[in-house]
Amino acid sequence: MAKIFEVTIWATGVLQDMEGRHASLLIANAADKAGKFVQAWDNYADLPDRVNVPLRKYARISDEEIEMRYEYENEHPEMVIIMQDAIIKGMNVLWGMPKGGVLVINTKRSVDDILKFIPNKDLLSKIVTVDANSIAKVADIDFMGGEGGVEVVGIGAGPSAPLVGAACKVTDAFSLENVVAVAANKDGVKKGYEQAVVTNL
Amino acid sequence: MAKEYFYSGCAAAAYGAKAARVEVITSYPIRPYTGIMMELSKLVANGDLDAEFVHGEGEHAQMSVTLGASASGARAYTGTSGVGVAYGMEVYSPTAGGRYPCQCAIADRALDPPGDFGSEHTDVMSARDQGYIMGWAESPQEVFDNTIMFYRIGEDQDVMLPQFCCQDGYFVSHIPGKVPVPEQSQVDEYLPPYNHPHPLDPHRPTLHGPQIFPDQGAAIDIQRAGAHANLPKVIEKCVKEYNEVMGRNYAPMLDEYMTDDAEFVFFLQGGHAKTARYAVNHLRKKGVKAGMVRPRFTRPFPSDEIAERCGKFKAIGTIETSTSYGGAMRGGNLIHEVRASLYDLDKRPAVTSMMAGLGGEVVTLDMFFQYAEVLAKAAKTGQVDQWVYWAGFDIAGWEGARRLQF
Amino acid sequence: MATVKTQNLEMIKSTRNAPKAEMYVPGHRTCAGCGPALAYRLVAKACGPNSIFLGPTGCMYVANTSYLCGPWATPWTHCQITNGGAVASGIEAAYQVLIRKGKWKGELPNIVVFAGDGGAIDIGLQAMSAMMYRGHDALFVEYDNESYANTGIQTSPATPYGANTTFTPPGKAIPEGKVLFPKDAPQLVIGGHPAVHYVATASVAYPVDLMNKVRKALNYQGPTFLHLHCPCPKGWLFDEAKTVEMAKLAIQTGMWVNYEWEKGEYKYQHTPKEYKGVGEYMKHQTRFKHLKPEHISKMQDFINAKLKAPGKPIAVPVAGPRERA
Amino acid sequence: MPKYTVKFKIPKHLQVPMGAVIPSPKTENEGMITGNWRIVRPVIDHEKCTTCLNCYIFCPDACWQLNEKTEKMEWNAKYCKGCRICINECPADALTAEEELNFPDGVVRLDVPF
Repeated sequence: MAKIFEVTIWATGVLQDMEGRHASLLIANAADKAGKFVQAWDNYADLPDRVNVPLRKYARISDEEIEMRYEYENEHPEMVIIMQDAIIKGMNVLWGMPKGGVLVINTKRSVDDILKFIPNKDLLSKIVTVDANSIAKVADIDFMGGEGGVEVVGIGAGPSAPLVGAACKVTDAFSLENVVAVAANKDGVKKGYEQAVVTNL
Repeated sequence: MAKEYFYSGCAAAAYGAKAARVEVITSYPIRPYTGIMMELSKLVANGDLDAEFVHGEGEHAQMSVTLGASASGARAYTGTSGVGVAYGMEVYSPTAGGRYPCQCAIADRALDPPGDFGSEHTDVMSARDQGYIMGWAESPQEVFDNTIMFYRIGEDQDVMLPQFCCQDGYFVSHIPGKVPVPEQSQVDEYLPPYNHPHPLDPHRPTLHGPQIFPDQGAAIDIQRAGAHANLPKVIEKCVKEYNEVMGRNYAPMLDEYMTDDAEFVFFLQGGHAKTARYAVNHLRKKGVKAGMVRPRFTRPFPSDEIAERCGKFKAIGTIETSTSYGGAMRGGNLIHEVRASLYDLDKRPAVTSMMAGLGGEVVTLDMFFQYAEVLAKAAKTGQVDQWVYWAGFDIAGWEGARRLQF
Repeated sequence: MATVKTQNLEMIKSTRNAPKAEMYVPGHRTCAGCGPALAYRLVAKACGPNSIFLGPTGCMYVANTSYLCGPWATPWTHCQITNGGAVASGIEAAYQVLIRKGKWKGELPNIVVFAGDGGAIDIGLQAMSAMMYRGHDALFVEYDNESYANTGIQTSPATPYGANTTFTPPGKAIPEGKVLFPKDAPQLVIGGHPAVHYVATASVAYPVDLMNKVRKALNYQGPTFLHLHCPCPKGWLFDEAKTVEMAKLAIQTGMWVNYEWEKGEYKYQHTPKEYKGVGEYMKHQTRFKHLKPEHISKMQDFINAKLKAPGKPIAVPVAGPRERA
Repeated sequence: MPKYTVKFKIPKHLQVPMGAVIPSPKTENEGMITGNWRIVRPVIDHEKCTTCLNCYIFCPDACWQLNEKTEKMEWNAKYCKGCRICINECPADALTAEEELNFPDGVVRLDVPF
């Protein structure tokens, strides 16, 4: 079976449900533009989401047809994206990650500050920090991005844009220009890419 | 010693429930099962039975009340018919999956449209796959005996499943028959008090039915499947003991009549088996080697016994008292499972679906004779011309096979 | 001959002498700042250990038991969203006979259905009403978060006029979102159930009052009904820190009135000297953000009419067939 | 002739008790530890605290309890979801919100959010 590049996104319940979903959709749509086989979905058991509960959203990219489509989780994410930094303290966000993975995190804190809370950081080859919230504000939370809904307002208007932009710096699974092409907040994607701080571990 | 009474199927069920010392009863009126609850309400009113009688606001509520009572450690009893069975549908799986061994008496009835109060098995056959134990009685006596036997089987710790104790509406439920009623002491000896291992009890608190992960779904389904896998053993034991204690002689699974040298058999459940027996007698007089096989249980379905004992026949006609629109063979429900049970045999009988007794129509001796012709031919040629026959409708020259009642 | 409760749970004077023991313990997947969870905790506190809780499907089932565990120190059972009242009837009937036969020793347990607005006055109405009619000794609590919240916030008969839900989104054709005015839950019970002698409304903003109403209800023999106002940060779209604040505002604006109905007598609690405008309440909640001034004043008229005689039925404007959402 | 499965082997992590019936918890439900949800945590200033018990009575998760010996409020870091109701309802301004990541510990780390 073809190699699958798995991305797991961690977001905060209700407050970031839509943004988290958009992050996975941005990645999938961008890779799709490059002709890859893709998949993007919410963790089913994490929904219905509750205020503050940690949520998982998933994306998959492959050069060949993805044969295992109907699964619940990404078992081996090579890239993990954190929408809200406090999650790294409470959750083993690198769960299932093979050695040499990448962590992209939305934070205004320093890399060392973040790494303090990741006991299994030896799995990581790179960590990317970016203060996405200061680049793109979260719009009023409403019901637009409801479970299984159509993203009528377009994807990637909020912090998901700069965050995925930052991720482009450390992977070739999806490219900056394609993310820009599919995101609502194109400027935000670029800013995220520019302001991202990459640290090799 | 056992006294003999002349009971309708409804009365037999009510007195069976009394003998089983049911503790919570819940009712809602719908013909033809209503008589069961009318009898029980009298027994409760007169203080002959110490039970709570809850007037449900519908079948959905009846099933819910029995679930709650059973979960709290009381032996619970209810019943219904026809569209009522359909209305209670939501609660069947929670009751069976929660492993609450309450009993629901069924006097079956055709589903609408249009309004029809006649007997037909389709109502509860539509609920057959929820995990309930389920079987039809042939006579008021068997209704009485099954009521007690089903509780014993369902409450067995290896089973813990609810039961549909079924009888044909009107035919069995309303036409009285002899019922030898055993001494209460005999019943008490056979049926110990109901004991739930972990009831809703503030002294030893438990949580019933929390959410599970989708991944755990199969594991919990396996429990229900496992309980059904245990059933044949338990049924064998419980029926045997019942026969000993009450001096009856029920076959555990398959009730056979004149099958030793039979070339073909009628395969049917419920009251029409009576008529089938007489039909077989007449056919035998004419030298036709006919027989009759009646499953005492529809769930668990006696597939083992069928494979074991029905392979020897040349042809089997499943007398369908239920419909399965668009189903395999386009007939009733029985043929699916009978054919499937026989599939692994090297030599398989010809099997065909024979519609009869739909909407409460009378299943006449004549109909059995007509079907016998088809089966005799099939027995000779080894094959059937049609998957399904509607006696009197799809073959010419069968006047009188189906007569209008009024 | 029915077994009856002999208990007389004493009234709670202040927060300080509320029972220490938590019957609804920490460890549940409800939202941070969940109003219904707060209500559940207070109700369970007031009930004490000799209680059996029933959880019709809804947030207080799903969020509390995800997965294969739950936060009740007492017995609890799930029931369908349709049949809380019926399963409670079965449990009560069982205890009647078990106690009578000496198979269970002790005081008749407090049997408490904790149903959402859907499980109480929408799909669960039939079972609830029948339990009330038959006079089972059980308490039916409607925790009202004004929507089907567990499935992602859909309109229910308790959803206020003008609310945005995922089934009543505001749009060009239907600018208000929800155009219908809600059912009056306590009236449904008071109006037609002779066996019921005590019905009360309470709010998480006044916990001692809430707990005492629970105990009063439990001390009554026969069925009783509590209608609890439980702000829902996820469904009403406000900052989860403001759950209690929202509940208070509801009372100050007349959007919610705390009262008791005891054998035909109404008693009111926490009535403000002067009511604030409903806008004061609605402006904090994004579910009302789309409303225009004329909608707010329509809501104000409705509230003004209600406040003339709180707890009594009033006529509401009927929506045209096209706009019934 | 095929036979029915009668015995099943169910892996430990998938085992569910009969009818999915489990014992009730006593003082806390460890199946759902929610302290790891927090973005901010309430920090108490015991000087300012008047033990009015608002935090105790208004907490949906029963995470504030009064220690009767010390007459001080005690906070339950294991389950507090950080909803900030207590902070909002504190009449004495004795409670403030501080970012969870300013503290090295106080959270049970989980593999799955359950």
